[in-house]
Amino acid sequence: MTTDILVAGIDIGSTYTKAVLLDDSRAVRATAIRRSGYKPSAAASAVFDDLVANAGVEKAEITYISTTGYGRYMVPFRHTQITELTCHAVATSHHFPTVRTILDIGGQDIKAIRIDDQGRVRAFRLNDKCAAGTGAFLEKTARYLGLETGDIGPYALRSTQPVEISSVCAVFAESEVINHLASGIAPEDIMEGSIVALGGRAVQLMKRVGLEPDCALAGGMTHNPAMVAALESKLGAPLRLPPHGLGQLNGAFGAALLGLRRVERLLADGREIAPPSGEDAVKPRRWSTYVPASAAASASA
Amino acid sequence: MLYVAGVDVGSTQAKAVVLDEQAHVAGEAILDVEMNMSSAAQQVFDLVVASAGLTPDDIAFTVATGYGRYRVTFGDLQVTEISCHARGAVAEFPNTRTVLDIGGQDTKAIRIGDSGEVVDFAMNDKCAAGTGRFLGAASFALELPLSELGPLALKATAPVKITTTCTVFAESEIIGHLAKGRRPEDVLAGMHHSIATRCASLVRRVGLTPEITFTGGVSRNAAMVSLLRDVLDTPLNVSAQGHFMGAIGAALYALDHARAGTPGTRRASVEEVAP
Amino acid sequence: MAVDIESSLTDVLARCHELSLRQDIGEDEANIAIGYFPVYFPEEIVHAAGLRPHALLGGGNRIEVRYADARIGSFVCSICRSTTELGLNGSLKGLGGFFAQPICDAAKHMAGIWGRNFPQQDPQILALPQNVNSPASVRYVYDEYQRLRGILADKVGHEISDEAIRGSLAVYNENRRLQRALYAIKRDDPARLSTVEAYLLVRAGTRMRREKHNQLLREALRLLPQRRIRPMDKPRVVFLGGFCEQPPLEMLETIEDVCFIVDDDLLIGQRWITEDVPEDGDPVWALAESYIQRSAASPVQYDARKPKEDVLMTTLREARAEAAIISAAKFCEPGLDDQLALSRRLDREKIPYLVLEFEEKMTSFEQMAMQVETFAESLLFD
Amino acid sequence: MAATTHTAKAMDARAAGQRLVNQWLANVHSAPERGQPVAYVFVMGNAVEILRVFGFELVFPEINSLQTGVRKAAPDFLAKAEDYGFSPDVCSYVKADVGLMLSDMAHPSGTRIPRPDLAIASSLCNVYIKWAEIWERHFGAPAFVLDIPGKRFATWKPIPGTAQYDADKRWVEGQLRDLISQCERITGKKFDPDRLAEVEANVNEMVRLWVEILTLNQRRPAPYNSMLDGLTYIGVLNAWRGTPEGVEYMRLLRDEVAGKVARGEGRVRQERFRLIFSGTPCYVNMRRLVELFETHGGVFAASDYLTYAAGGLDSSGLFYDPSRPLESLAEVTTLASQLGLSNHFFSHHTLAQQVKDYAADGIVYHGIKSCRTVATSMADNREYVTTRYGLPTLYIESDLIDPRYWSDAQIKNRVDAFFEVLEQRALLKGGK
Ligand SMILES: Nc1ncnc2c1ncn2[C@@H]1O[C@H](COP(=O)(O)OP(=O)(O)O)[C@@H](O)[C@H]1O
Ligand SMILES: Nc1ncnc2c1ncn2[C@@H]1O[C@H](COP(=O)(O)OP(=O)(O)O)[C@@H](O)[C@H]1O
Ligand code: SF4
Ligand code: SF4
Ligand code: SF4
Repeated sequence: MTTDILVAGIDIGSTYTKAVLLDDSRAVRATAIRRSGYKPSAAASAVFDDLVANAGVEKAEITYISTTGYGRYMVPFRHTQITELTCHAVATSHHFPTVRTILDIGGQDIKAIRIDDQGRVRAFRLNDKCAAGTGAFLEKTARYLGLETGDIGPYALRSTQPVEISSVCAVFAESEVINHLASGIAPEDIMEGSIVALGGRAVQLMKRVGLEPDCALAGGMTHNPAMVAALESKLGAPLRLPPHGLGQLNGAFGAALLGLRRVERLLADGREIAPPSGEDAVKPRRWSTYVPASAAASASA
Repeated sequence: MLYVAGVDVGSTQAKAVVLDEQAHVAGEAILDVEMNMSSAAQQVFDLVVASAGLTPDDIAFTVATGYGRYRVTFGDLQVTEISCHARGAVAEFPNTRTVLDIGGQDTKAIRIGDSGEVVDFAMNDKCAAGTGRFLGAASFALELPLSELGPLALKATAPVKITTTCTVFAESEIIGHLAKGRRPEDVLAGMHHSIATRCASLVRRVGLTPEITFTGGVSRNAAMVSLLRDVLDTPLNVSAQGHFMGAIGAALYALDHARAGTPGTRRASVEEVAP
Repeated sequence: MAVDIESSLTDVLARCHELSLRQDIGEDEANIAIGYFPVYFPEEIVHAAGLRPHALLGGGNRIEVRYADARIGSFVCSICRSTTELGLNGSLKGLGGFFAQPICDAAKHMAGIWGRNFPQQDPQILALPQNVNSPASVRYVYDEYQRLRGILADKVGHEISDEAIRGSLAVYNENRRLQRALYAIKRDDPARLSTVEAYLLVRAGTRMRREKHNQLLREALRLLPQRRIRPMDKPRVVFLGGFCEQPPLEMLETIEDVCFIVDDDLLIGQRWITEDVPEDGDPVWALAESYIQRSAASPVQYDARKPKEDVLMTTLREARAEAAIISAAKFCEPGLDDQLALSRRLDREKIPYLVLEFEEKMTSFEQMAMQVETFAESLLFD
Repeated sequence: MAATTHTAKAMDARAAGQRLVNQWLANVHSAPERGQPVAYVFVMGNAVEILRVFGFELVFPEINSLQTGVRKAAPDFLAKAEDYGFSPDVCSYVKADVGLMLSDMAHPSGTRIPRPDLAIASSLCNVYIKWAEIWERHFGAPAFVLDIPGKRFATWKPIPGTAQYDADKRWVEGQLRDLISQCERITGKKFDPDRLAEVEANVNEMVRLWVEILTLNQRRPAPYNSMLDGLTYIGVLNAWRGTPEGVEYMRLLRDEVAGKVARGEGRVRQERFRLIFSGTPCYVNMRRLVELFETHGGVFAASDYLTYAAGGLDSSGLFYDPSRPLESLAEVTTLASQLGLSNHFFSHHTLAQQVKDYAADGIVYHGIKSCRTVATSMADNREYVTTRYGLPTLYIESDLIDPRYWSDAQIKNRVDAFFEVLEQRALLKGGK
């Protein structure tokens, strides 16, 4: 099997930017991850640099680059962009053809995706308006309890009697946490309580896309064993997690897979792979941002 | 000499004042509510009594108010913040017809009648958007003390538009704006504007009758005062004691009772009220 | 030459766009404006009275809501809120009449709100029936239209003659024919006329005399066939959910970046009557009968003859669409109920669809773009 | 509540009511066995009189839904409906009912609710119609939409003999005739006008007694709490409307209430404030809510809900003329809508009148997030009533049956403050 095709998938998330390099046997050649910070394009270049360095190849050897995540349009050196929902669907279905429902709990949103046996997205829902239903909710509790993100899971696993967190606002939940602490409840029970509360909301979202087994979890939350356990108990069924630590890289992996498919199609059709076309194609006129001549005139007057 | 106390146990800070028979402030104290409301209440009470140079036994009557009023184990009577802020505001500005109280975790608008009585009120206490906590997020993200937020915001020249309403996400939005090179004062001004418009709509809910008195912890914030003036398009009374208005109102109620010699009727046990 | 066509079209559309941004009722005509809340209103009768029908279409996403939040529950759709705001902030103070219809419970309250705050505008409910399947219904609609006719006659100080109404029927019949022609282009050749453009063209009719609007549509229909277009490969979809509260233009643009919308229910009230209203006989009866017998469908009109699912299937087939976007305004109970029913049917028929919720006041479309792109990807990556 | 006193007589009405409710549920349960046709109807605008003529057993889906709340079983049902895809913003009654459908109609009361042979949805709440569409899809049962034109504006007055009055009546009568033919088809029975006259006479008697009972609460102290006792009364009133049993119950109840008034017994031991409740109850926490008010000596003397949920007949004392039963049914149905039920949308005048009639000290508005029929313009209404009449009012928000929207601390805070307002006013007026 020749390996002269290398495809990179870059997932620019709200919290982390992730990258995966695949060859044409669909084997992972390298991965990279960094905090997104507030310059997504810079994070993307840095992660890309890491990726080629980790793979020990030159940038020029990369055949194709596809981006995903909320920053997918902010990467000028991409060939194409795909949404993270499509990427999660493709990647998960690649690992587990029987999966029909995927959950992705991110730092600032939650997504539930229902897919068909071909890995096509059939339905999805997201929640991103109120922090009470996102990873930020856990991070807030953790911060109050003096925990690092990576410690949340192992710590909560020690809980024996998770406490109920009833607030519907992440901010008020903080006062609730304080009250619980004051009344002597063990911090791990509070942490686990938050996980259970968030898990409940997540499962609700999964049901709202018409939950069908098997279920899979993707994204950074795959690192949190307590969350996985809470979700499994709420679902009453096991959750599939992407193998080889690819959980958080799932979106990037999917982007790379789709990029590879595109390359294969182009080559099969005997077509050239055009150079990266970072700038958007010319869009039709946007009436929504159209400034009437009269208004423009009066503004300058 | 007769002394009374008002203790306002809020979500973020516990405030207390001692008044003498002439309703002059004889002592005041403020404390962050950390873990335990009951102990914060006790501490702030001890502090205020000491600051007035008295002992707890000198206090003839104590009224507790605020979110944690039922957690005050030693008070004689509980009165809601609504009545207390109204009472305090009217005592200092007798022509007050509308009170706006922005606290740490909720916001209240109160309409006052011609005799200084509460006629109507509206509150936002379901979502922390548009409360002092929103500024708390800014203070955390910018690593600035609360007291410096207002003065800095006043220096803004090109306020940014804050799009999130969620207090939690506001923090990352601030950092995002800063990372894009916006100046802290402009970001802060945007935050203040966002709260001001939310509070203004609450005030309109009870009818915007002048004079308007602004109370609560956030009334110490000069930028908020000036933005509210703009947004409501009317002058605003702000007391130097604005943060203590609830406690002062409570103490005034205590004074009524102490003078009339009516006994206290502490309601509801601690357990009865969910946190 | 092609450039001239394009710039002439742009001129026409820019005019429409400007009209769509106006919040007030305009003073360019001396006639009293009669405001009506969606969905449908027998504008012909107002037109025949020489008055100006003014469709209330909400405040869009540029309005700052200052007063209405204090008057309307937080769980009520945006169009009710922004319309109340337009009332309270004075934009609608020139209205000489206000009508709401029993399309939903929130809309009925609009008559109450108007009654308490703007009694001088003579706010009313035009009680169009929810039962259109009874043999008695045409007569009832007729009676209610006669009531309207009487109210308007009082306003202008003279009777409204049958002749005048017949004249208006002719104008509106032409208007609806032109709208149908516009929609035919959208369906047969979607690259030639975008949905935003068609929408702006139709919407302009609510802000000008119908005769003028007919002229405008004729002009657009003359130019469109000559327009130079670039063929594009985008999935063909039907868009539903714009029958009452209007989605922001940005939302339609976001969808059209990746899909062709080949049919929709935007401003459905403007072409509620689907065939010409007979111009002979009693014109009010003809109008009433058309309402019952020759009309479109929406989530706010019960009609045992037209289950919404079947209507959608027919629309999809006739528009040769491969998928549907089923949207609803946030807090719009009728829309949300139908959204579910329709998606269940689409599931059963294995027709791909996307569920979207929108608000008139939305300003951020990133999430929506992601949803729409994903949807298009799922249609394209087959 | 400790403040309540019950006499032996009171137990009678209560026990009788309980017995009737149980019997009704048992009848509903066994209707299919007995081959009795079943109709689903709503409390506002339901043409029950006609259904009685044809011997339908009545199912009130609103009562089924509220009972899931009373029995603390609502969360499961609501979750089922939301999982099925219903938006959280949809009316919770609808969602609870969908939950019931998804639970094979096994109601927490132990009743298995039979499927409908006919469903009547009036236009008084548009959600009724959307709800009936759901039944059409689920049960394949025909829905009959009964369009009853309401008030066209706040001061609308239906005047018999006018062309307008005739138009509306003609429309309703036409639909009732359609309904009758539909019932004839379903049951295979012929319409019997004499039977209709009989049912109407019973309804008349029930309404007469009901108006008396409502009026008795104008006395001080109020003998019962509209939002607790009153809710039980209307349950029986709806389920047994037009029957001899219903008449009997109302008479027993009237006597009991009249007895209390004669003895000067009040619902609360020390009545300090008389209040009007506007909006729908929160069935999950009604007891708690009433307790929050009664600890301060506040009693709900009246509520517009009692009018809405009793079908609007008490408004202006509407009575049938059994000598021309069908025509009169059309007339009264129209009038009940125009004088009573459509006040949802224009309630400021009615509320002001109730405040006068019941010598009330204030109005409590209870807004329901998912019920736009009741709550859309409550805030505007409140603004009007407060500025126009200078009345103290309180606005609280929760849900009919969804406990997630009940926040005890927040509601208690508001209620406490409201009573401080009332006390202050009482002091200023130098009374109490
Ligand atoms: N090592 C880890 N251990 C536990 N949780 C983690 C870890 N890394 C990330 N997470 C959690 O996953 C969340 C989302 O991560 P990710 O899926 O990369 O987010 P996004 O795509 O939104 O940037 C974080 O907010 C955090 O709560
Ligand atoms: N020195 C200060 N300058 C400006 N704002 C302040 C200051 N101290 C407190 N605040 C504001 O006041 C809020 C607390 O107000 P307070 O009325 O005490 O609330 P609560 O009663 O809920 O505890 C804080 O969230 C903060 O935003
Ligand atoms: S409820 Fe709390 S977490 Fe949710 S949007 Fe409001 S502030 Fe944010
Ligand atoms: S958007 Fe929906 S809820 Fe709002 S007025 Fe229109 S139909 Fe009614
Ligand atoms: S919307 Fe309100 S009135 Fe209508 S069915 Fe629901 S609860 Fe009843």
